[in-house]
Amino acid sequence: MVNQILYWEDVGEGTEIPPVSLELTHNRIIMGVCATRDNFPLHHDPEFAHASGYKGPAVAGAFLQGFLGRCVTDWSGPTGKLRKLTLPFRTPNCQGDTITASGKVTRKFLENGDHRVDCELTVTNQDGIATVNAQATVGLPSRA
Amino acid sequence: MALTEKDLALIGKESEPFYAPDDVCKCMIRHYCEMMEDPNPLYTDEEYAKKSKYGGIIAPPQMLMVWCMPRMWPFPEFPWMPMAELELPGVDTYIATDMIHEFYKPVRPGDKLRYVMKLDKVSDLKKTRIGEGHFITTTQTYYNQNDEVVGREIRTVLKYKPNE
Amino acid sequence: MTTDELPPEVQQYIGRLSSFMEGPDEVNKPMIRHWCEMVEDANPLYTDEEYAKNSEYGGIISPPTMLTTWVYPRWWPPLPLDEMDPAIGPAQLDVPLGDVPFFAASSITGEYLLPMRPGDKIRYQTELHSISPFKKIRIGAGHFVTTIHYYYNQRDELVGTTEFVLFRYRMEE
Amino acid sequence: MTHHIVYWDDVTEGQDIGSYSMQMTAVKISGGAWATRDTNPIHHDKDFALKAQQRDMIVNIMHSEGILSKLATDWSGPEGELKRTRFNIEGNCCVGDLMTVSGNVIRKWIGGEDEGFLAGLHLVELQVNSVTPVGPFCNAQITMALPAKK
Repeated sequence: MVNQILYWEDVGEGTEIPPVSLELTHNRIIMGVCATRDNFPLHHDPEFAHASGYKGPAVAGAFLQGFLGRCVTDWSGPTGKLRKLTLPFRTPNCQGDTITASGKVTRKFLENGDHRVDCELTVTNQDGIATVNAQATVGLPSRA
Repeated sequence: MALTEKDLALIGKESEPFYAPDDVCKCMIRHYCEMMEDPNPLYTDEEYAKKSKYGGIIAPPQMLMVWCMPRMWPFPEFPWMPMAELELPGVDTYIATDMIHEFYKPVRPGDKLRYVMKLDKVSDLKKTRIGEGHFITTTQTYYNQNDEVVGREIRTVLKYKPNE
Repeated sequence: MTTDELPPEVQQYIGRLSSFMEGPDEVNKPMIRHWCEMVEDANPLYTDEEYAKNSEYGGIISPPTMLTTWVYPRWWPPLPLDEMDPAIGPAQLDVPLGDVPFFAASSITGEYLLPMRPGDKIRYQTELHSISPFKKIRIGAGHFVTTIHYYYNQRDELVGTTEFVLFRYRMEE
Repeated sequence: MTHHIVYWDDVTEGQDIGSYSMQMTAVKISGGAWATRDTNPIHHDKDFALKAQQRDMIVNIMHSEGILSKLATDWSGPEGELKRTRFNIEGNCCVGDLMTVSGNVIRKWIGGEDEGFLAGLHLVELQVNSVTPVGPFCNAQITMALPAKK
């Protein structure tokens, strides 16, 4: 279980967010379509994906949001609150890839009394290529 | 090969209950109807269903099995069932051949379903088009949270050794 | 289209708001659970009743990142054309930007303001937020078109926003 | 929206209940497997399906049953109640196949005292068959209770 509480005071700039990995099997690709409800053919149809220049079906933005959201709260525990997530699209994450998300804290600040951190999150594939460089803002509980 | 002593002793035994991972819900009914292209208003049209004899949305009766499919992650621990203990030497591949469903009570959003599976019979080794095997007949009895039997599924599967 | 000034027929699109589109399903526990299966998310706020009940939320909440999922249009029956609002989605492609036949998703940003709980009905509205001046980037030259979805619950509370940036471009030698 | 009602009194044995076709695509088949929560890779993984001696990914059993039952209730209207289905698989239905489902009424009767939960109901039994261009796919005998005129 990921029920630990991570306090704002216990993190600093540079604190690492441990990696989480998923294998993008065909199974998970289809699971992603059904769970996100995004049925655009690029996300499940190998022929459509090939014709669009991809090596296979690529996961949707919503899938990556879910994956990065998980990466953050696996680290922060359930008392951490994802406030903002920016996800620039770069390299597609396709069927057959194994993707790993990890990150680090880049800034620690207070906003309207809320204790927050900004984080940089990176998704890399099995070839070591960074496919997504995302930014997240997370609210953490304070000991104060 | 014939049935073993252990196989024969399992006939007539019941499994522990299998619980549905989700309550019956309108969203899964709707997603099912999307894939089947089933427009029956009892399943998805609140207005219509409210005025019907059911007084509200019901699940397609044929969704019985769907509710109790095991979750995909984290991998569930399966309850004991007699079928898993069958030895049936020499056969290793399953194929479903026949399935009977009986529907007794409407299943509604919010219901919590479970079933128990009984091993009814196992045939002697038989020759079929695809290989030699045993026909295994089981009955799954589905209950709701009020312990009412809502339906039953009688299933025959062939466990066989595929032809070379 | 080589100056930074957008012509008036393009500018009139900026700020345009669509009507509301309601999600086909209420927020619900089975879809939350299926989402967690997808990314193997064990956060107990999403699936552990006991834990969630004793948390500050008092019960299960949806992963905030599920915002877009709650409002995806149904898959069947096909939506009648007159129920579709032309200002949604295609708006980004409708804007008369000249010879920019290609498009590529550039980024998506979610802001998560309030928890969504089982039973909530989520609807959204899209604003065509901005259109950049003509720019050259690695893949070609064109305009960034930014739309923002605003998501509300049944109490008219803004639960979150997603900002979607689309690059409409042409190839450059 | 109004929906048609088929009364038991108006049904005759042998009567045609119409037909329905569905083009089976990879999405339809794997989506059907997911809507029924069936994770067997034979329904979503082409390589696995080929290894299992199939032509391609195959439609799963709950999906097939859903489509056959749909024809029955499309015909009867929502007043008709599904009571019992007997479902047999004869072949398979793969990606690219056009599945065509058709059926007719094979029996009409009032449930007897010895028929348990069917006793006293106005019943019809339907034979519903599903075929693909390759051959028969599956069939079902579906027992339905219909409303009767006074």
